[in-house]
Amino acid sequence: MSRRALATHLFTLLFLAAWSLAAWFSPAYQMPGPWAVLQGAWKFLATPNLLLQLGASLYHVAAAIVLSFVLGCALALIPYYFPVARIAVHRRFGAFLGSFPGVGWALLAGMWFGINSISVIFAISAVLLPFALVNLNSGLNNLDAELMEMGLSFTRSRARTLRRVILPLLYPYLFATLRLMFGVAWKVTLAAELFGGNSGLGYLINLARQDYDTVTIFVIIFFIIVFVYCAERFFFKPIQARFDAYAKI
Amino acid sequence: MLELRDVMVELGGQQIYDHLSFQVSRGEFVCLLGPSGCGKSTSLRVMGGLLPIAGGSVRIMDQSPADAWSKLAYVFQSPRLVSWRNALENVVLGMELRFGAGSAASRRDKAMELLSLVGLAADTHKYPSMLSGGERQRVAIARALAVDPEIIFMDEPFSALDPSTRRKMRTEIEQIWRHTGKTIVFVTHDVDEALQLADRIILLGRKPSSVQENLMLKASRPRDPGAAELAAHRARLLDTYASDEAVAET
Amino acid sequence: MLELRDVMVELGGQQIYDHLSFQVSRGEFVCLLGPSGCGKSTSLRVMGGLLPIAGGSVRIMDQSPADAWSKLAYVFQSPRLVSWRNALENVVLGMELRFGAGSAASRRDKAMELLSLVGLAADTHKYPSMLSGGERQRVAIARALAVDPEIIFMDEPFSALDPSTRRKMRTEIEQIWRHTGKTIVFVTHDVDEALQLADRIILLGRKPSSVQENLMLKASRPRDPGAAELAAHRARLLDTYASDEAVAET
Amino acid sequence: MPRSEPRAPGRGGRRDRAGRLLGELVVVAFLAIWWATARGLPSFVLPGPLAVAHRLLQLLGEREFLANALVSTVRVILSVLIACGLGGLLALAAHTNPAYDGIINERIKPFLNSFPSIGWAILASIWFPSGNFGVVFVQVAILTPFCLINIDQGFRAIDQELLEMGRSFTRSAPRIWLRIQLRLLMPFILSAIRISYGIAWKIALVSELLGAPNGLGYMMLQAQSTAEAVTFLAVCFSIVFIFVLGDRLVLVPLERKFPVSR
Amino acid sequence: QGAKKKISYAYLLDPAYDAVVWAINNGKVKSDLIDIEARSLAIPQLLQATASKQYDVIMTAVIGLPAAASRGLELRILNTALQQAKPGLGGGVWVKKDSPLQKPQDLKGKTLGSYSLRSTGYTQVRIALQKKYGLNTALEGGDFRQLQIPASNLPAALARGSIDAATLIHSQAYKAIQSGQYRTIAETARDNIEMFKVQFVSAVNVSYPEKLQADAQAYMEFIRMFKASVDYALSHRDEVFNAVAAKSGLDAKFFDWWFTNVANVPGDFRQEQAKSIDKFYELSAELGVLKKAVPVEPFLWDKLHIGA
Ligand SMILES: Nc1ncnc2c1ncn2[C@@H]1O[C@H](COP(=O)(O)OP(=O)(O)OP(=O)(O)O)[C@@H](O)[C@H]1O
Ligand SMILES: Nc1ncnc2c1ncn2[C@@H]1O[C@H](COP(=O)(O)OP(=O)(O)OP(=O)(O)O)[C@@H](O)[C@H]1O
Ligand SMILES: [Mg+2]
Ligand SMILES: [Mg+2]
Repeated sequence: MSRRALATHLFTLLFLAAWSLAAWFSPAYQMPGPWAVLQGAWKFLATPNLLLQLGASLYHVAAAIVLSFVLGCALALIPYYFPVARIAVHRRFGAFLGSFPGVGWALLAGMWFGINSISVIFAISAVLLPFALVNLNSGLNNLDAELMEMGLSFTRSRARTLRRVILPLLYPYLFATLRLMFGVAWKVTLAAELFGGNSGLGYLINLARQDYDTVTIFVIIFFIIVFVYCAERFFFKPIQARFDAYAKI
Repeated sequence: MLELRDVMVELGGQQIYDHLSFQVSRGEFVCLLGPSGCGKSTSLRVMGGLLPIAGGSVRIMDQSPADAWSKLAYVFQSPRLVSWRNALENVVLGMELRFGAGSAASRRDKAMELLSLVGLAADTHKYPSMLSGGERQRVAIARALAVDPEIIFMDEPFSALDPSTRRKMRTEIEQIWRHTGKTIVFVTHDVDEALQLADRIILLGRKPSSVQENLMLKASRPRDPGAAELAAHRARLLDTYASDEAVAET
Repeated sequence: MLELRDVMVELGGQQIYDHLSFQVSRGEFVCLLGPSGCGKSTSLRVMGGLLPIAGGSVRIMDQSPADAWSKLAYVFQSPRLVSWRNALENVVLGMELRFGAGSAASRRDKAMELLSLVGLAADTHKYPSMLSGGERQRVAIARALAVDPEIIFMDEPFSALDPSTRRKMRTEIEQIWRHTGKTIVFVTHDVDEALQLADRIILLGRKPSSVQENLMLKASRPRDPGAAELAAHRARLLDTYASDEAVAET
Repeated sequence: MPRSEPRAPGRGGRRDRAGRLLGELVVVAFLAIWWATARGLPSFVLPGPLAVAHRLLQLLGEREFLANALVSTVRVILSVLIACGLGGLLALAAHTNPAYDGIINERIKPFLNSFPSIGWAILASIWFPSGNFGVVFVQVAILTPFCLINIDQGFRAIDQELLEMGRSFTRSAPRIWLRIQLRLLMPFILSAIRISYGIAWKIALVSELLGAPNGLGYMMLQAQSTAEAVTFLAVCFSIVFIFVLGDRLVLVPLERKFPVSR
Repeated sequence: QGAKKKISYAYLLDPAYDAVVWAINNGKVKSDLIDIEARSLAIPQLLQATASKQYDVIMTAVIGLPAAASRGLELRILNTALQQAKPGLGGGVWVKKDSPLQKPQDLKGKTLGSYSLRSTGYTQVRIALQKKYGLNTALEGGDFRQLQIPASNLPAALARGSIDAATLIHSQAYKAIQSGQYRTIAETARDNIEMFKVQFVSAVNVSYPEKLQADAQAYMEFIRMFKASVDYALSHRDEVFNAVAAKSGLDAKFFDWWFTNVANVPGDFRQEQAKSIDKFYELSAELGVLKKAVPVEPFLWDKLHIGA
């Protein structure tokens, strides 16, 4: 085991110990310990209805990420190819989307789409989209001019330059955007479900709070952490490693 | 075939040319010489339509540069390889950009062939950050040759090569040119290189630049660098450089 | 003064040198020649401690490269200017890095002086993206000279310069060297350049590289390129290159 | 001195004007859709733009609103600065020592990134009395992973050739750090600030959940639970304005000052 | 004597309740024993603050007491904070003016939206629908679909037709009446009073045993001041209601309507309220909202003076 791995695992143990200690000194309705949470998780997995709620949250997160990512890319490219739209897209649309509170969107979405998954997804996407827009825009602004000229010397086909030169130059930005959106999406989804949903993990948390059932809340948090960790470990990290490979001297 | 007439270029408020005019005929090998910063690279960019001009006209095979792009290829002064592809894939990239979708295998073969032509058969898997300066330059040359253009613009393509590799590359380029009848515009600082390769040498002066010399070289190929005619030309070119210098320093 | 003994370098699983050894004495002007990709740039990086070695030893003035850094300056093969500073500020950057806080005005004066020395007095305000290839290279030279190092490593510093500017730069460097007694290690592909400048020429062979030739040049300066001694050396060097080539192709 | 591209006066000017027009058109279109949706509905269901604008003006004259706005703004700015400092330090630590790299990139980062805001709110309510400290704590906890991710990305994108150039001139780490690394990181730090600034405003509501009974998030909650749709939307828009103000006055000039390339 | 003890009090974020504590906040009710620092919190905040013991006295839903106890969180009732008013208005099932729904039975197969399906208020609605109108109100597999929707979105959802009926409370119900766009198909609170002859209690003020133990005197004083504040509001209606109305942007008449028709704020604790809570727990257990019926007795502060 390398020193790095050793340190990493040691840290994990230390963290668990600290948690247990903290739980020891607080009542269960404030902070349950790791063991109670693990037991709760096991019970959770055995309950189909709860799994269904987990599925609902996953669906909301995934749909919103895909939707806002695709829309954000498309929107960011518009002013790149048609500079006329710059003010409209960034100064007006982007700035407004970027700052209008998520709960505001939830209200408007409820008006426009009714009370269902679509409006939850809409509200989350509205929050996520500006992040995609801002990140991709900075990517597009920082394209290597020399390479762009190289591309131009070989072809005037915009599609080809986009696919072979611009997109690869943007990959790090796209990737960072995806990672960012993934983090924000969870937070927003939970909040949206907590305050306005009738399905999903946020809704479960809401119910658990009414019952002073802190264990369930921690179990849900635990599941989210496990899920995000897996995504990080098996999806984002390998891609990151590939980007790093050709940047090294 | 290729014509600049009274071209005017302004960059950052500075006039690079006020009235630059010259022509290149079909199948000609033209060498462009001139002091550093006089606008040689700029003139190549103008001919390929990569830089808008403030005045005058540029025609390529009776088309505007914006229409004639598919007949051209560049070897830029800095290699401009993309960091996320290795040497081989960088060469393939040029073909992908120019021709769109197509057989990957045959392109890799072609790229392989050109990379061994430039002496990099053993380094095809290396990413640009692992290549030496001269190796990067040679990948860029292979990339341009791979799209088989009618006109090639080369901007100091051999500047980072050692004499022996350089000699070999010169011979290769000369052969390609003789066998295919391509038109080549070649920027170099090496007067001997120009004398060996060129049908015609165009020497630019200081900014705002204009053509100082337009030398036709009639010596038969392969040329002997020691030949009397070439020696005379060399003396003349170096002379012009020097006088140019003198002007600049007064 | 500067000594490599049995240096071994591996990059990306490939052995660049197995046993490279040479020395440079104080105040010497050494030119490093060799085929493209043989490891000239690598050897400069090794001498400055920028690249760890896998075996052997490197000593600089009886210190390890990690301790002797303050006596060295580099002109890299690619100019490596920072995009957010203009030419003048790029030169100042070198001094800021080496000496830390200090009088800004006097540094700007010094930078100004060196930029005019390399012929860029009129372009000090330009950002790297606005400079021509040769201009960037000259900014990098000015940046290295500005910190007044005892040892200068120059990696093909004049490769993008026209003959006249190049001649001028050569003279400048030669003068600086003669007046200050600096030690210079100079990589070039131009045999004539090496012959004109060097006290000693070290010619490296193909990978895994070793020293092929170690020529002392005793001709007095300023040198006449036509002199018989130099012509003999030139013939010899080109010969070694060629034989090296032949070996590589078999 | 930023380089200003000389623009052909006639065409550029016209394009600018067309762009501005298109921009305003987007705003008008949004208002029109809103107006159309709200038409015919009682104002406590969905108020129209006019009613909201009116309420907004009214709010701007209210002491209590201004105090709440100030409190929220200060909290947001404080949290953003602390989070960026913390994220930067963590990213730096990860890049100096492989042992830290494991701990930070494989444990702390995914943990912070995934820990729900509501979890922080709960923990903070247990650990701290309700008040500014708790709110800032929650916001910092939420923002730090975003700063960490972004600045970490910056470290990975650093041009190694330039670093080597720096090392050839000095071995003083602080100098290389100040003159080269920091400048190369600047665009990433700025984007970290920008992103966390945006998130901070969006989650102000969640962090003010712990029961710090002031701030704009609290006002929104108040308006929401009393079904004051007009006030609710007016507060939403006031947040938009404060956000845009900070963006235009601070972030955009900063980004102009440190572009990635010229 | 040193500084006065500070008692922090968190109450439900609602303009009507601002009127209740107005006298305390504005120095009309004073004490030389304690200072009350009253803060209004939204329901989620109240829940959280109850568990983390951030306030000395906190208003909490009646339905939450057994749940808290089962998790080990001990709460003790000090007094009644909200009780159904005699006329039993403001807790009905609302539909759009032109809705085909005429009576609760028409809800079969339709959708009813509520701000919180597990809340005390909604449980009371379900009790009436189940007991009086014979509807099966099970959350899963009942006669009609029940959706949880944030309070602020309810009128909009109703207007848009994504739900057929909704439970509107407090100021929302008042605005619905004022707008004339909505009507009720059942006044469930009135129905409950008719059926069970008790006025349900929906919220109580609670504290924690250890805090009460430490300074019983101070909490006695809190109860006195609270009661005094309610009395002040009811006897100085114009002064208090106008002040609160100006701040909240509501009509001052709303407060009159609310205190008369919707809710009582007793401020003390009486036998009759204990009975009403017991009844409510019993019915909730029947509906499955509580696991089992429990008496209110153990939740009462042992020093509490229980009125007749
Ligand atoms: N964007 C710009 N703004 C201002 N000046 C510029 C810009 N681009 C190029 N120049 C100037 O134009 C001149 C010509 O540049 P060019 O690159 O064509 O020179 P060159 O002849 O290729 O020189 P070299 O031999 O050094 O490569 C240079 O003096 C350069 O400083
Ligand atoms: N990171 C790396 N991984 C693998 N190979 C590398 C790496 N860096 C350099 N090399 C190889 O090491 C060899 C020496 O490189 P170096 O840059 O020293 O050559 P050079 O003598 O300066 O050549 P040139 O004259 O072309 O600049 C080259 O063949 C290059 O491909
Ligand atoms: Mg050039
Ligand atoms: Mg090299």
